[in-house]
Amino acid sequence: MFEAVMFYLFGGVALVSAIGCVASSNIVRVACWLLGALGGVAGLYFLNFANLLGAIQLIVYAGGTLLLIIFGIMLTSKSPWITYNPKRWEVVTAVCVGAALFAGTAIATLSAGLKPGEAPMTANATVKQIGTELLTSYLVPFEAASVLLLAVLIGAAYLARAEKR
Amino acid sequence: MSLIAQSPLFWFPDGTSLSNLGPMWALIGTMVALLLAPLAVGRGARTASLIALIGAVLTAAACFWVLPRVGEGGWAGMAPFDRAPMLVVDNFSLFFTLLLSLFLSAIIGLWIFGYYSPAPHSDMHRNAPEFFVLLLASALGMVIMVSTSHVLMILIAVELASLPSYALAGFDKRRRLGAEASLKYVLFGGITSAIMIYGASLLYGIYGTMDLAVIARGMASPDGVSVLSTIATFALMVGIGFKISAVPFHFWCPDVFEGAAIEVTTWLSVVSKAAGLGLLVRVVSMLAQVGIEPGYGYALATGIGLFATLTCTVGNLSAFRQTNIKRLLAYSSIAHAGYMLMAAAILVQAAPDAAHPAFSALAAYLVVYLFMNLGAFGCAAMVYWATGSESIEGYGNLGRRHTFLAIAMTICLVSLVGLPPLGGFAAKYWLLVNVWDAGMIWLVIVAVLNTALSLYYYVRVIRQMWLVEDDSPAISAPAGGLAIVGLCSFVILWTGTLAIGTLRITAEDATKYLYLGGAEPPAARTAAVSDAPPSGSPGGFR
Amino acid sequence: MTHATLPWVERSPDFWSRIRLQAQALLLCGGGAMLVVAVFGIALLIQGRDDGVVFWFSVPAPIAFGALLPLAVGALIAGGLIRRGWLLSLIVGGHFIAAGIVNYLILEWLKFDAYVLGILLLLVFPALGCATLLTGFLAVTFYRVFALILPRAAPILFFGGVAALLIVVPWLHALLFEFIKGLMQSELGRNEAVTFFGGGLTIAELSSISPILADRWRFLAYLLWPLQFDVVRDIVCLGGVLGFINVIPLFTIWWERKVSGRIQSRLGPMRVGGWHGWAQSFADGIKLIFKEDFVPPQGDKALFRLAPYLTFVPAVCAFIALPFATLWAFRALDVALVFILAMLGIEVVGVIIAGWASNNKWSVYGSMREACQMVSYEIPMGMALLIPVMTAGTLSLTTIVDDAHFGQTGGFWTWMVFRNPFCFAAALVYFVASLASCKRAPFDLPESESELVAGFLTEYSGFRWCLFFFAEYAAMYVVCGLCTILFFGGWSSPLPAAWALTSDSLFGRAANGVLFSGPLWFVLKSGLLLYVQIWVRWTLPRIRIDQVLYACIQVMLPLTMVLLLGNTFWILLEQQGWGWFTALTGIVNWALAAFGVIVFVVCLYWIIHGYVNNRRLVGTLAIEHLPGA
Amino acid sequence: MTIGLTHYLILSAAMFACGVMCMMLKRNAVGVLVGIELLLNAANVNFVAFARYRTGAMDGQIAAVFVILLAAAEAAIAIAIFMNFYNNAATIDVDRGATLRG
Repeated sequence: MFEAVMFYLFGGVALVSAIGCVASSNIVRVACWLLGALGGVAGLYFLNFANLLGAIQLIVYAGGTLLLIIFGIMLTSKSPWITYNPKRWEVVTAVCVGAALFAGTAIATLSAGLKPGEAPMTANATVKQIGTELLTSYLVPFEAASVLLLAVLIGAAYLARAEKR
Repeated sequence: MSLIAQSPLFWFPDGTSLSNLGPMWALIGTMVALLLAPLAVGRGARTASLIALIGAVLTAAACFWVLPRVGEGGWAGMAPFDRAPMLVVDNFSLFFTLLLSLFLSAIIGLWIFGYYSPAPHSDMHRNAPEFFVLLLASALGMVIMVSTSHVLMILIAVELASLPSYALAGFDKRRRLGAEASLKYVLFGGITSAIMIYGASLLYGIYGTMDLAVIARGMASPDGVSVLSTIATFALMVGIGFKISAVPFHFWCPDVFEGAAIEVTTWLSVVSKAAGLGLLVRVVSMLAQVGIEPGYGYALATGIGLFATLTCTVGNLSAFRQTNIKRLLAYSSIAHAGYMLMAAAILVQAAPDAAHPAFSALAAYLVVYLFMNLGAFGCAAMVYWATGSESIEGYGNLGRRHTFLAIAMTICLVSLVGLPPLGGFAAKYWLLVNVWDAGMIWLVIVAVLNTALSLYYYVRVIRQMWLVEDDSPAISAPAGGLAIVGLCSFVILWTGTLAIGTLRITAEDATKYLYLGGAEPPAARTAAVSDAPPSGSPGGFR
Repeated sequence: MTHATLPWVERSPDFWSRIRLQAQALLLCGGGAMLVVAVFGIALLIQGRDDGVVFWFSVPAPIAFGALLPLAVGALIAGGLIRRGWLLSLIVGGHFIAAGIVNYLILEWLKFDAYVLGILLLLVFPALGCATLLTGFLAVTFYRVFALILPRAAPILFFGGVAALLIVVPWLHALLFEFIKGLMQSELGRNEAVTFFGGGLTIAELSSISPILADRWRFLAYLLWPLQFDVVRDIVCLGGVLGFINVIPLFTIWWERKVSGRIQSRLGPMRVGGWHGWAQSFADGIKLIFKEDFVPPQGDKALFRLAPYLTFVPAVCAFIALPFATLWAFRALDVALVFILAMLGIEVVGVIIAGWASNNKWSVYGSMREACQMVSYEIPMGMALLIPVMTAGTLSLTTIVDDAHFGQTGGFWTWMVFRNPFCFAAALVYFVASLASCKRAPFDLPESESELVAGFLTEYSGFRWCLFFFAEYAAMYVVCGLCTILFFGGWSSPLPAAWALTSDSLFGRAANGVLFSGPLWFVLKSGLLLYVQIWVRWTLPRIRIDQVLYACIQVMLPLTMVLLLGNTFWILLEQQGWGWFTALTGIVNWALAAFGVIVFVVCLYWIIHGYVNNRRLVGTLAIEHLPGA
Repeated sequence: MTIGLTHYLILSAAMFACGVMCMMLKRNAVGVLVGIELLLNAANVNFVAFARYRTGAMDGQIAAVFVILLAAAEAAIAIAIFMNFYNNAATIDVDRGATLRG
């Protein structure tokens, strides 16, 4: 019961914010809506026994990536209003494609008849469990990701660095 | 080491596993050296290029060093405890790694010759350490792409190959074209990789694992395939299609090729496709090996075949009206991706045993394609260094202005068409024979028609070089660059004539033992595994 | 400002005495009526249960009254006896009808005992109302006496109340909620969920635990009954958190102004409220609420309105995971540390949006600086916090303090800051980084008044401005609290917990709760760190933005990396259990602890010395005849 | 009222559709990036829900951690590239990036 309420609350926040992202024409507002979507999804993580993931979502996604996006918006706009109102045919096309995608995926999901597994998760994944997994089974992806981050750090720092002309 | 081993919650790979990853260590070590060298000896471009070149050569050497350790019919992997291997080192992956590292050396060579050419230095030359780190990072991503069978690793590898490439495409910060190319590249890449990740999440949910071998077994089981899993597979293929620039995920390709610096373009034109195809072949062959349901297999084969048809036809038709040589070669590379996709199409219906001739046909095609493209782009690069022009007009009467360059370019272009007696013909012939044998005759017809189509635009360049009167002055080219394109032309001629057999044997060797998830780990690994405690045992860590 | 805008200035004393008389009459009548009802309730209690009477009083009577009232008023208006009151009567009548329906639902749906409801309706609420109204009557009547007493008593009442709350509320919490939790876990509570919100105890079961609850005092069972639901506990705790967040800025702003005044050889606020201007923040708050609510016409109005909440809400949310004592946490998350850091990170989004939506050049500069600064300083801050986390091996804030093996309850020398040199350095690094992350001086670039005209706050006024300050001071408290928990022993006292009284009596537990651990210690330590933040702000000059970023990326980041690595090796060596290293650890531990004590004592000496010898303000501006000077 | 796997999958499908629509309707490159983030979040909801209901193992959560990491990396490089493009072309309108044609 509690879970249902929370699911509809967080899911609703995430979905409404996602629709807000689509519907708003001002890019700063799009970023604000994205914050709502990220928060809603983080709530869903907390609901799904993924506490650490929810906290990571908030700290990395909402506190880091989103900040970066807002930063990018501010640095790349000379006038404060970077709005774009799509033309009518664009809206119609996009809504049709979106509806088709949603309907397709939803129907496919329903028809696939995915049953819950034999041992669904019933308790919170502790930090220790996730850390252990990361340093054992997922050690290789962990290290590969660290190389990825290094490369991205260098690439982004180089590209964004002000050139002395 | 003993300190770490005392904590049972840590898994530390044994020495054998670690040494099997020699090529990757070489690449990572070179990256670190490149980053640390400026602290010691300053941000010199020469030092950086030297380090990078040594690293690339070491990577190639490491492949030869690892090869005997993998052994007959074996594979080695990075598999903690009893889990699925995250990285797989087999003949197939070593073959691709070797190709990549050789090509990497050639690219670094091109960079060096560009640095010493009379053309003005760009950002790429002024910021050599960053450039090479990004180049090596994308190389590492591609190496991982061809040596993994785990969906999560595939995602990370594709991103590791892509993200530095985005930065490389716009590396010259003062060129608007480069900035625009990287913008388009990052947007297309981001969208396709997001779709790919979504597909991966669905696959994980449906089959309960991210190990491709288990997913393949799941697909082979009764009722293993549903509409949802088809969507998921397709979404995963979108990301790979982006890497090999298959139509309709090819939009980035011409723009990026035109906008990026020519060294970067050459790099992307070959290795991005090679790594993508390597990944695709591994995925597809895993599906094939467990005996996928015939109807579904047929549908999948037809689907990939249709993509191949679309890709080579669109690529060839679009190439007709190009005036920029890089753009023309970009469309040519799209068309070639189409031909190579045909090999993937027949692999779905392959025999259960891994040594299907289509593997070796594809491997041989890739080898030849690598040299053809390197030669063609190398010639274009040298013309660009000398004249500053990338348009086909600039090739007027190249035969007089620099005969050697024109000959090499002609050989490469004719080989790209696929005419005998060059390597391009041999490779294409072998590929098409396999397609014919697999019973997909319509694909052969498509390929032949497309070859005829493609003749037109390649010949346009050749005509420009030899038959058009142009009184531009003679040009000079660096000797090293000429050596590279000369070598490429020689290899193309050689593989098309005397060395057809060698090419074939090499390719067959390379693809004979492919890790398909079914094999047991080699004895050495099993022993190492049994020593390690099982995962999740109650730990004494603090 | 003319007299026309302040009409009451022109009123005659006559008018005011008339108003006072009317107020007295109203309060007295209301209080009397309530008294009558309460007496009726007492009679009912003495006479015994009568469900019928209660039912009639609580359901049909209010509904009928609510329906008749508008009719009666309508009739009076139609008859020309009164002119207005139609709308008011509708509203009041609606309330009565709603009350009747709610009573019905309570009786039928929650299966409450009509008798108990009657006691509540006829005794408890009227008695409370009667007390309030009669107090009001007394206050109006003897207002001259109150005006004399209140300014002197109020600060004592206020601070004493806060301190008492911090002792009493945990106690109530511990006694009541733990009692109910015990019941829930016993045989009694093993039922299916009894209501929408879950819960396993019914009224009957609650009544059965004690003869007192079974009979006449059964309404106590009804008071206990809601405590079994987590929702109720959460609401109570949330109320506590919100109240605390309201108190912090009010107190800290006043404190900051006093401290800054003393540092600058002046007095600071002295007038409002009497004792050292203690009520200055209240007065400021009231002033701010009545200020003009300005929204820049060219800005993004919706985002401008949203931004203060985007800043305030995460600051409140950070308190969700911040424990004040072992059991005194809204949610004892296992990822509490990451959660709090995330909340501090999200707070910045509000600041950036505020600067952006103001459509003001200086505001955008301020918010850009904020973004730069936050994103940069989060890294050394997070890495410095990782060091105690590594040493303790957990992200849960309660465990870091309370764990038997690696916790910090064994006296001040076991506090994390004295564990090893790396932790000691990490505490300092963390403190500096936390200053930056709260945009406190010397890192207050986003709102630097002299260059950016208050930065992102330029266009804000009134209540929204107020919210930013609430958020800032709440965030200051949170970072100080984190520092306290991770480095300075959290809620444990400097004395080892092993010395605590073994007695399980109420007195023993109370003494242990106050002396050896408890929220009081936590608030005290955090307050001390808060004071250091204020001290630093009024001592150091503001540095430039490039210096800020240089300090982060080129100094603090490498430093934290070195510390992290060093701490790793220290822990690994400790795990080896080598004798010489254990001895070294002990020596380092004691040396650091001794150093800490010396620093503390020296500071204390300075304070006392200054207080004794330097009470008078110096210089030509000193005004010695002001009260309190 | 029991919440099951299907609820999460439908939600994620809806977020996926929203992300695709967002990418189609925005001309600002950052808008497209926001669409990508929505897609990745949809994928993450899938991962976490599958991990809870279907596999009961930690794999899904770990995959989600990696996806968050990939998203951050991609956003970092994308924003740098946008800024680079802006420095050259004074816009990040995707339609203005039409110098390369053919």
